[in-house]
Amino acid sequence: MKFSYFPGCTLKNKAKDLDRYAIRSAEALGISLEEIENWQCCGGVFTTARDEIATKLSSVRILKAAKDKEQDLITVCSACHNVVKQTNNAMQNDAEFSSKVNRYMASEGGYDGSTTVYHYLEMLRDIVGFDALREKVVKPLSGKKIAAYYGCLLLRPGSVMKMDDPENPTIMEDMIRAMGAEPVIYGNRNECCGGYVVMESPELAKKKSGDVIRNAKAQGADMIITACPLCKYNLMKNGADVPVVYFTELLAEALGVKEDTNE
Amino acid sequence: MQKITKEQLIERASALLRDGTVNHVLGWAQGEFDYDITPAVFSDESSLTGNFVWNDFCGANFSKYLVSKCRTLEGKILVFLKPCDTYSFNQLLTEHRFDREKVYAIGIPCEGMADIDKVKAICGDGISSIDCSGEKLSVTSIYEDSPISVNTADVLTERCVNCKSKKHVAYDELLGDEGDILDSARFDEVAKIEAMTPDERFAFWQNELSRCIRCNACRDVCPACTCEVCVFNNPKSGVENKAPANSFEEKMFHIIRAFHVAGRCTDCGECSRVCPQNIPLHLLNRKFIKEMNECYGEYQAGETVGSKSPLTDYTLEDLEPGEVFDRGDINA
Amino acid sequence: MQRIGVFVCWCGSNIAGTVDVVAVAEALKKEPGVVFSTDYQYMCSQAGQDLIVSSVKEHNLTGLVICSCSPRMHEATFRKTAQVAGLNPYMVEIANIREQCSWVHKDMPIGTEKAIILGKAAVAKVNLNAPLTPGESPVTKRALVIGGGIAGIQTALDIADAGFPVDIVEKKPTIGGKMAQLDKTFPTLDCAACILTPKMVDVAQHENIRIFSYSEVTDVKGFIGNFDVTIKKNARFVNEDICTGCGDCVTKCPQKKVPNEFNLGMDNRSAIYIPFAQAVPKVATIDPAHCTMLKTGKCGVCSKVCKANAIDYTQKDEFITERYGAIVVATGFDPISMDKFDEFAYNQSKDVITSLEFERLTNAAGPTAGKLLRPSDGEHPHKIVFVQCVGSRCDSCAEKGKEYCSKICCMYTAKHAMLTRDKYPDTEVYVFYIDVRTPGKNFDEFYRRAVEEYDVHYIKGMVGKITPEGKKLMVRASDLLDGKQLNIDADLVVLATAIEPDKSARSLATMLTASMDTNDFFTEAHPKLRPVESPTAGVFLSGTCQGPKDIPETVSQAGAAASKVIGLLAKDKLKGNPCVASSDELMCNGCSSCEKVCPYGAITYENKEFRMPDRTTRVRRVASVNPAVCQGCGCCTVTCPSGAMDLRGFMNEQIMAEVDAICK
Amino acid sequence: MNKKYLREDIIRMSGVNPKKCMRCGKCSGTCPAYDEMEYHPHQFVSMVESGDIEPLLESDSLYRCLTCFACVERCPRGVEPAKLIEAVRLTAIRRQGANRLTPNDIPAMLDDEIPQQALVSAFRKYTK
Amino acid sequence: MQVKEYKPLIVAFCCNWCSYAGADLAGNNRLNYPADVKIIRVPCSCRVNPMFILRAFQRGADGVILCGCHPGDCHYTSGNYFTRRRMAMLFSMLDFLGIERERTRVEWVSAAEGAKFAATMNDFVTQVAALGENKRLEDLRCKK
Repeated sequence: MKFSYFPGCTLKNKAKDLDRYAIRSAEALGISLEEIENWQCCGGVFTTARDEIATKLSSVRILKAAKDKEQDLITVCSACHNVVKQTNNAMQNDAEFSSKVNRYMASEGGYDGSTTVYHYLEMLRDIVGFDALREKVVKPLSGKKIAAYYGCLLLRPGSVMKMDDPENPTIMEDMIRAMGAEPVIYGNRNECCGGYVVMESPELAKKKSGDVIRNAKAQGADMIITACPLCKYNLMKNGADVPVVYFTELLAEALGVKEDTNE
Repeated sequence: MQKITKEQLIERASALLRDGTVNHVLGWAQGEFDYDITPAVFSDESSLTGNFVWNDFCGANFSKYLVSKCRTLEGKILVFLKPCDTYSFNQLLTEHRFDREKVYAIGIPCEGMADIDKVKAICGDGISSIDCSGEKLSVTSIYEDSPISVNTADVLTERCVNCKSKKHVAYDELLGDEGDILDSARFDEVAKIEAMTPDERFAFWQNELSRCIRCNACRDVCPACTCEVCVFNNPKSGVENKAPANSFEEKMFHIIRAFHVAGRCTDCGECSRVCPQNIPLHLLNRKFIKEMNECYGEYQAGETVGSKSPLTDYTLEDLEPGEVFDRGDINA
Repeated sequence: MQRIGVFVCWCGSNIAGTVDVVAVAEALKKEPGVVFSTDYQYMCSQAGQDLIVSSVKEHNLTGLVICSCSPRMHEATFRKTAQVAGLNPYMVEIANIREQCSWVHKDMPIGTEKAIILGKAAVAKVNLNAPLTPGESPVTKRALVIGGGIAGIQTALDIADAGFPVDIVEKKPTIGGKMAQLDKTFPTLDCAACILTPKMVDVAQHENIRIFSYSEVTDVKGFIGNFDVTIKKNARFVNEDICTGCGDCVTKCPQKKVPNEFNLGMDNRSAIYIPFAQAVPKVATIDPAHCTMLKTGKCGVCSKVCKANAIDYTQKDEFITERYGAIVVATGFDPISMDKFDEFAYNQSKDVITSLEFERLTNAAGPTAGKLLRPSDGEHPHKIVFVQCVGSRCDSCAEKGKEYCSKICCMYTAKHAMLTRDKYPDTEVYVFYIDVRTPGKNFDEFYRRAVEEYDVHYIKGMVGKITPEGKKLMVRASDLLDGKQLNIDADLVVLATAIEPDKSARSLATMLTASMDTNDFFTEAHPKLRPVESPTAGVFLSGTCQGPKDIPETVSQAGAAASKVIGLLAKDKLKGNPCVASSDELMCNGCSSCEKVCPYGAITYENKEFRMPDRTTRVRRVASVNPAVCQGCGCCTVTCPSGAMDLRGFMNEQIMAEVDAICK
Repeated sequence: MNKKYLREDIIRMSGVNPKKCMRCGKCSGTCPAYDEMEYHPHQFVSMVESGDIEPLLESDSLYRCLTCFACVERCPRGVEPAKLIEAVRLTAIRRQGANRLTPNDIPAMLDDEIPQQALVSAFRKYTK
Repeated sequence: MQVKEYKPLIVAFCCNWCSYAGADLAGNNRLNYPADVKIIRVPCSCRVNPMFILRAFQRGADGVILCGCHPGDCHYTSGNYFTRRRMAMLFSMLDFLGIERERTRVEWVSAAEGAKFAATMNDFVTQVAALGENKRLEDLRCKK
């Protein structure tokens, strides 16, 4: 099965692990991710202002590239996913916005919002299936107590992201179970790590990330997984004394495809 | 040219007659001319092979005939339904107008029907035969030595140009391929009239409706007009049939008719097809459909059986009649 | 042809001051059908009425037009007059030449001209009037109450006390409803069980009341005075008549791990159970989903221990059909599910509970025997946070919650807070509120006591997030008045959940053709003037099925519904409004359009045989209007495409004639 | 700028109807950046509603919102305060020379690990 | 020769429970409105068939106004909601045919709104009078 794949800027730089383990694991699951050609940055954040058009064009182009290949689109970075999905939603539901966008893009052909966007996790759940995943696991992570950290971008706004119940998500926990480990449910898993505000206010990030780590540990976690490079950065920088890893890395480990990619 | 052939239809109908699945076939029969097709009931194979036709002039929507035929014919009736006909079929079922058990419906694909007036406009009068079997229509005329070739697309009836659906919404059996619901431009003409000034609109309709001869063909063919007694035939209704004496009489007829079918009209276009005066009557129905879609949400009569039409429904937040006027162009 | 008499009233100078009444009488004489026309000073006086009666006799009149004040004033008077004169009362039409003519116009010629036109319209209508007789239907003197909570109990008792037999249908094994689960009641703090259970006993002992517990209504046919209702008695595998309620089976049942719904799953019960000690009827019920005997055929302990031999594993569901004159809906409410509100961590921690769960935790018959202990570890909580408005007052487009105020939460939260502080003074109690709504007798005083005497911390602001951490619940909330964000490490959090109508109400409404609002609360026939009646005649509303209510309101509404039922059942026959719709079967298409717009469910369809001109018969589906149910709005007449449906007293022809007379 | 025009502009840009707010404060009860803010989410809603926007435009609170959408998700009235804050922030930085962040500021903020994503996002949020 | 001042003919359909009572209240309070308005009582605004309105126009009415209970206050709970849809559709059809939209109106008048009734009628009569005689909808044979 083939999908268009959008890695995004950070996955080619500071978060190479997120990227390469995603591709490796997908292959092991029989899915081939075809990276979109000449992609541009998603935009980093989705500007909710309805009159911001130009800043969202690069996301529209990503969506259009997948549509031109008649493929569904898969993203893995939480931020990219949030931006691309929200942009797609605006293209589908905000007629004024989509007509303005299409006027900008007249020369390259329009886009109608028809691309289906999956986050890598959704691909695991909806396309591969967690039962099928369980069967492919060669190194069950038994005995590990893993806390899934969703952050804010994967789940919210719930009406747009539609990934899972924004207050009581289960998608990563189900994945953890499928990999043979025990998920740790903790309240702050969908609270913000501090995000990009770390640039201006490292104290805020410290406090927020600290809350997440403390809560996860208090509930018994000995490892935290995430889908977002910025979350990982904030957690690591702010005193995480348990490992914080990308979920794809853990997946690759369970699927037995981690070692051979060691560089 | 139709993708499915007459022979295929006859073969299937014959088979169903033979094995006793059905006792009658409601189909199209040859009239005086090739383009003059009439609905007919066939009850044996020989009459099928002799008279059954299927070509680019088989516009007639048989749904309405089921109301009377189910009452008068014994046994089960096979009916051929083009995609647009199936909407009327469902709508009549919604209104409990015939017994579904007595009907065997075969959905057939339709490539659009030709308008004989458009053919005549190209080929002139004196058409002696039309061959619909090729890519193009081949029209033989008594005034021309060789047949004239006409592009089907150029002579499609208005309703087929703006075809709303190639998808059947009801059938027991489907012959040929299923199509899709289309994105038609059927409301463009209505919007054009809406854009006129009231005086222009009045003049437009004055011109159109004053040609009405009250022949009642529109009513008689309309699959929504299946009343046991039509109000225009009922002396107690206060609007019983009268010859038109001036401009208002026929306007009243057409407003009342349009209102009576509002929310039930599937936009099959039969009214305009049969109007001998070529009055674009379907525009009145489309005006209601457009208005209801815009004010109360998209609704396609006949899409499902048992649906509630916008006029037998309401919400607490509906627009006031005044707001309906003032809502402006919501499409802008 | 009618013989119409016209009577023009002066109303002293009220009419005669601006309308030339003599000219009006004279002008109307020329109208078709009019054989007599006169004027008089006060037509409504005894002398005026006598004049009408004698004129009817003298001129052999068949119809009357009274040109006078508004029909809303004296239509009934003149109809009686007509009856005295031997005419059908519906052969009278009023031309309103006072309120709608002489009083609003100043100029005599103009007033006179308009009065004549109004008179002509009335004459035109009377020409087409036909005698109307109100339909009569018998009344079955038995009522059905659906739901056995406090609303149903009170309604049933009141009806039964008036001497009419009542059946209560309750889907649970016992009556009592939500009130039976409560601990204390606001604002008096008397114990719910102490005031409810005697009433339950009254119900059980009342000679006019039958209880169908563990039962549900599955079908309703008929109309006011004559509802045929099918009741399904679910098999409880215990013979109700024999069971003594001794409880031996309950004690001995080996399957004891069934979540106890009466305690909202906070403890367990056995597979054979009696919901609570004061249950009515006090008989055991076997839960087939958990009974080993019913599931595997092996066990039979209860049967062995039962001295009364009441256990019957072969019992089947039983269907009973009864006829009732009136139906009272008292289906009550449920707290909404907290699944979509997990920012409050209800699914993450046992120590986040709903208010109803809190009631059980403080109830002496509850899972902790009345000690307030944390469900997670059984420890005493020292810091409790109450959150109000959880799921209430939400935006309609929000995907969770209800748009309305649930009404009772402010008061019961105050009660919970106060009781907690009273019993456990070492406990800190916080209440987060948006508004505290206390309209009701002694309500605000009660709330103020909680604040002032019991030192409950009321904080204006909403809780945004609850994070379980270790043994604590970290509550993040805003304090809007102090402009602070608070972080409280609570031991227990109580959510004042919104309430919603019981889930069974929707299907019941369909059976009853009773209308509901978008929230599935039953709608009233009139929100102000007929608040305990459903628009469907003969169906009455009691308690929270109609909208959120507290106990006193529920009880008073229950009494009101009962009095309406008694009023109905006291009649031997029902006289309807004769101005009802009727369908001309020969013209009816059977298309169901009219049925869709009828707010009363008065229209049904039947397949009727018609004789055709060729002597064959044909069966056709046609509409038929039940005159006992139709209220005469006429909505169906306009929806009917063929014009088969018409409204007596306001027929198409009559209104057209009025239009013609006015526009002539 | 005219006060009324400013208010309308922000409402149009955000697509938020501040009138729907019932003043429950849940947005501020859930906001992770609350303590860093001078004006809190519920104040953004009520101050925009009353047209008192200038103080907001000048406040650093604009740059403390994490756009985590917690307020959007949890608002019982569907008001979406984060969108309103975003509109006010854009109104501020779209003014001449009002960019919050310039490339020159960046080196001081960097460390070896910081992901590109943080830079891109911050630029999006803090500059025109 | 006497030149007759143009007086529009207005037919007002009023529901029995709210608007007819509102008209009575206007009378009780002696609130003037033109005598050109003639009221026909119907049980509910939903009883008014579009045919009645067309018939009035056909017979020479210059304006037709339909008054009912306010939405939510219908004596029959839902009648006026159907009226609202039906009349919205009928009026927009008349407009589509080029008939002056000012000749038709729906107004919700409660039993307490006598003043509103009178004001509405004054306003409507002025509005229709400004249009002049109804020519577009009239059947000349029916006029004597």
